[in-house]
Amino acid sequence: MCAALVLAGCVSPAPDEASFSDKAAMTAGAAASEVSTVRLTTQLLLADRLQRNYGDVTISASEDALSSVSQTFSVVQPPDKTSDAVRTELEQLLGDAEDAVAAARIANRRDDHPAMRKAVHDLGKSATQLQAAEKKYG
Amino acid sequence: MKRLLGVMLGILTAIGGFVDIGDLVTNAVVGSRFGVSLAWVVVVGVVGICVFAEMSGRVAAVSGRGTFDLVRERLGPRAGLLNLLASVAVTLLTFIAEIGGIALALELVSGVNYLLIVPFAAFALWLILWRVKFVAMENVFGLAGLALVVFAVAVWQLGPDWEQLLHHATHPVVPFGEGHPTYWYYAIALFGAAMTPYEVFFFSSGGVEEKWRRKDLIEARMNVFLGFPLGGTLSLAIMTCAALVMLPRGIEVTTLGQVGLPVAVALGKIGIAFALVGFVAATFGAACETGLAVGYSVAQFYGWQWGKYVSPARASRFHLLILVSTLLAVAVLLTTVDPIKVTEYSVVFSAVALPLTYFPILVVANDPDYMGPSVNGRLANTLGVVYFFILTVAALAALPLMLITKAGQ
Amino acid sequence: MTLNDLLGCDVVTHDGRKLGSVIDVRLKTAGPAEPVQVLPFDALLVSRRSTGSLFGYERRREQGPALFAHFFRAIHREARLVPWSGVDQWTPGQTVTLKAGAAVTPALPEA
Amino acid sequence: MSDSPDRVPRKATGEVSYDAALRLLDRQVIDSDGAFVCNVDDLEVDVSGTGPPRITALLTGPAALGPRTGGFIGRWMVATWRRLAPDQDPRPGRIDLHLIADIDSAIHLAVPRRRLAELADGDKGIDGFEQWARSVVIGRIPGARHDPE
Repeated sequence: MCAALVLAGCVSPAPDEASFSDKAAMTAGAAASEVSTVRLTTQLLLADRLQRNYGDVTISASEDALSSVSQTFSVVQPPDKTSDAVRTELEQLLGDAEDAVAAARIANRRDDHPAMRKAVHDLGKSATQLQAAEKKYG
Repeated sequence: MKRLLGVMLGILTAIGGFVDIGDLVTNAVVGSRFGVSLAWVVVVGVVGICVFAEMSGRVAAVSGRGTFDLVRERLGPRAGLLNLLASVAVTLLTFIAEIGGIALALELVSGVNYLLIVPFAAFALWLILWRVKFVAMENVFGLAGLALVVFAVAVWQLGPDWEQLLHHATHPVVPFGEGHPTYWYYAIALFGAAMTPYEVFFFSSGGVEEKWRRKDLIEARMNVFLGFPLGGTLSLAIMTCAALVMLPRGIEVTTLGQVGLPVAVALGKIGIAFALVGFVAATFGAACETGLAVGYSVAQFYGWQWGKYVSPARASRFHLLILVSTLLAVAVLLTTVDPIKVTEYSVVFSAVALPLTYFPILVVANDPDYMGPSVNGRLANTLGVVYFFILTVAALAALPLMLITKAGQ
Repeated sequence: MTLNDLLGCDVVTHDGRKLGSVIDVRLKTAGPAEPVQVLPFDALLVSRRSTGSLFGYERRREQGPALFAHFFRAIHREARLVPWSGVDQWTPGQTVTLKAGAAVTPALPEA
Repeated sequence: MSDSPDRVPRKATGEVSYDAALRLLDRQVIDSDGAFVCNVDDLEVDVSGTGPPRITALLTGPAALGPRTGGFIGRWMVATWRRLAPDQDPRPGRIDLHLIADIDSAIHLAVPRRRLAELADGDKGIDGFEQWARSVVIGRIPGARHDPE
């Protein structure tokens, strides 16, 4: 059982270009999922359809998950030049996503409606880009 | 009249008690990734748990013996011990997941980090297992667990295209972007979530504690045949909610908070309030059941006094087991292991461990020495053998699929 | 001496042929309504394998499901019943040697 | 529980023989108050006298179960128990067959469990761990002697 847990938790270094872009696609998909969660939660909070604590906990969890996804990707070794381009592009998108999520968290904690509306917009844009990246690399 | 009320109460608690952290998480994860294309597994799982629970309930009522009494009598001390170790390990894993689930649910209520809640939740749980009577415990958590009906209301409120939904459920295809191994891995996880072994240890040991007789069998069967399928409907509602709200947005469920979000979309704050009550009740109830199931299994294997109908001092070893398991669960959770991950592993390992207890029960249910005239009939045996093969295939496929898919990534 | 010293012992005929090992011991009671005082050995159940012998399929006809019954009876198709009167010598934990002409019958009663 | 009409008691089935491993070994032993006492971990065989060997007592405890479990775990079980037992040369718990009232899916004794220690010669094996768990841990927690509410 322990062996299975360890195996499942491992992220092996990508040995070739195909496997690197697979990892990139998976990372983009996972990041898009977290960004969309924060966006949905912010929308619900704006519409007063969700308890504040609940929203707060959900957003924090997504923020943590996003930063762990992004960190895991940043340590994967890109095998060649093509991969370098993919890496640069995705790192950029992940950075934008993390900024948008942080902005949403701050706006939500302050109950700052205009900032929350802006966050919903930014998060939407970030999610769309990440999803497009997932399709492109996958 | 009083009897009818008793039957009603039994069915209601069976519905509310059906869903636990494994069902909550697995159904929402699957709904968010595979839509309703795995709904059929819930149906197969619910029929399976009905077959298994009816059989072990009947064995408990007629022979007065709990599951692990029989496991040892039929497998002998050596194979029986291996079986016990495997089953208890899986039940402990589930127990840890349930306590983690309580803490996560209370985190959503209070905003306090779940790690701070774990010790208090575990203490409250232990106190209940120490002092509260079996029936009271079952009724309170079972009824409060009915709050999860809010997921069914949410599905209705979301107003899906029912015809299309039914079509997707009855003509399952693996969605774009997911591989076949992952599909089957989650099929097994869903099956394990519906048929967790502790449910049967708990159900049959409860029957022995409450001194069921043949005449009580009708009531027990009603609980099983009405309560479990209706409880399974709640599982399907959770899955459908995720399929309707999360899947189109590209959200893969990985936290308990995400499980409840579709309810907020459909019903707002009041809906979430119900969902939270349901989360806490379902996980608390299941934590009680799994904690007791650990004690039941070991005590029955060694012939120790067990049960909640005597004072703790008269079942000291049984209560010592519960105490030690609770402390162990707290220790594991405080390593900051993700309770949702623990849950995902627990349901898959449940599927692996199921045949170990299913097979001896199926044999004993046919043994006239134990059962007299109440041995399995033709239907029970046909279904019993069919499920024996399904369980075996699922158990054998589970670990290879876990390795191939890296646990469903 | 305990029962464990007998279960699993090799069972050998007087001319050294191995019949299998002891999977169970049939005990005699004084009668259905009599209190249990002592339980003398009546017969040995002997089989070449021990797998699944605690399910009882190899010695009872009426028990289902049919599929399991067939399977376990195939495993134990050479299961035999030997009356204790046919036992010559028992070395605890090792072997049971039978007398010449011990009445060895199939463990499964005739249908 | 021994008066339950639902069980299949020996007296009713008219059985005249038992298969020891199938019907007696590993069964639950229940006392005259309905409390669970132990499991049948082995059976005592008396080979003295003429006539066939006879089962004379139920044996229980790690010293009886260990050899049946076998292997490393079985040896470890017996060794641990020897170390923890208060006696110099501890023997397995022994319950004479005379004390059995009836046999159905369990073995029902004619006496309450507290009398077992007096009746069985030198027995400490039946209740040792239970007494330890009660005196060291469970009995010290408030409410241990209350029935559940």
